[in-house]
Amino acid sequence: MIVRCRLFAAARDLAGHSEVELAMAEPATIGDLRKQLAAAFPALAPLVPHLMFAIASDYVTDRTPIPPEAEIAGIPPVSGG
Amino acid sequence: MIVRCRLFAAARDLAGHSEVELAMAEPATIGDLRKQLAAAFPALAPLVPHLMFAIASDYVTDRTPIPPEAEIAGIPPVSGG
Amino acid sequence: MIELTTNPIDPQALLARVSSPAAGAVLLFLGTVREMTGDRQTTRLEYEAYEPMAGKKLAELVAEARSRWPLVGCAVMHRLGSLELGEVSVAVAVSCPHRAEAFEAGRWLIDTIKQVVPIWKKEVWSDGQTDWVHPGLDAPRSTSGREPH
Amino acid sequence: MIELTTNPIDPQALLARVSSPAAGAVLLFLGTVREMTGDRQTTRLEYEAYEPMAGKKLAELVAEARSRWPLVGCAVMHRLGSLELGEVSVAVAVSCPHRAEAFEAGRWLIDTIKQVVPIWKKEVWSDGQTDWVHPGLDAPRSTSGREPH
Repeated sequence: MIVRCRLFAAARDLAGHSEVELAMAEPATIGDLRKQLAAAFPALAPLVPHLMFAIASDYVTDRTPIPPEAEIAGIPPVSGG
Repeated sequence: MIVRCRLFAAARDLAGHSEVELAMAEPATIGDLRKQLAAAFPALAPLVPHLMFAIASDYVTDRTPIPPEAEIAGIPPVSGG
Repeated sequence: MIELTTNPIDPQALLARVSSPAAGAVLLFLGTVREMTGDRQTTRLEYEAYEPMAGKKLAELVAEARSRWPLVGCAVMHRLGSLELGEVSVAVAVSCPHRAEAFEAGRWLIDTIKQVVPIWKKEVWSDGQTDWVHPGLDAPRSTSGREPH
Repeated sequence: MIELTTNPIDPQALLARVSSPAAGAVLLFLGTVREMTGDRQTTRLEYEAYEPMAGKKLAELVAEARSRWPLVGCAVMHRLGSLELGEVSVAVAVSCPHRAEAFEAGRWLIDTIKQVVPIWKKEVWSDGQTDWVHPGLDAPRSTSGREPH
């Protein structure tokens, strides 16, 4: 399946895209996405272990399965305030 | 000597005066003033143990001597804020 | 900025006073006139101060706060006289490089102001009774019986 | 009142929103753009958010604060876009019957906002370098070298 993941801040700048698309084998988890992101975007790789992920605006873990058409975001450590 | 003491809030209302004058034997301490205030103003007596005293805008203790012409205030428990 | 005033307190004036590019955190605390205390209803509060001493003590507390925390700005105002429901009785504003210091300094200032500054409030209840508030005394001192004033 | 905005934040609007005769204490926290970080000078900050999630998380935090403390009013605003020195980046206002609750709730809200809400700031230093701020990463990520922008 095609998985789309939004990226922000340094993650976006390092990947060079605010949204990336990855072709993933099903079933896939967020942990699988993390691995493929690092492989597909070497400049992003050092930051990937520090990303949190969200599906539909809720934080999820590496064990969370990725549903079809999921609204996924890769969230580097936040610094609002 | 004549000792003047300002009173505030419930202390003033109970004494009926915003400033009272007491004739005191010298040397006198704040503790002596406390005793004489209770004796001279029976309605104030129940509040007198709870008064703090200040001389020239600084808190003092019962052992503090009263200097001549001192600017003394009897301060019931405060409730600003 | 330390002020005792019978005029309404403008929080914006305190914020303007403490704002600075040297600060990353501004904390403003306002004490306001609350309507209900348990099941008793307040109509208004009347504040009085021993003004020279209150001003001196406030200045001492601000100086102590400045010695304990890296305050960029600090402003304290206390209202005197008659206050309607919802009005601001006391305002404390501090600014600091970081927020932990701002919270600590602001909390210490308002707590200590309430303990040591010679200011008193009188509750004017909706039934017309009035009570000076003197914390630690067993019963409120009703000083005017049931006469509204 | 929860708002993400590219317009300047007006603290008075938050105070008006939380003021109430049911409250005896109002606490306002402002995060502001500080000029110096150690010996580095900031020219401005740029904030970006994952807006749908940031709005949802802010709403969840306000709901949790309301469940933990007796909040009368609660308002949170976060600025996005480019901010000059001294400008307000975040504002949290709470009102409560008593001050202890107001300080606790206000502190918890700003601390938790800074931990979980997907908003990021980029330092634009006076030498033209820029760094996304990502707490916990060893080194700041310089993403634009020395080109001012």
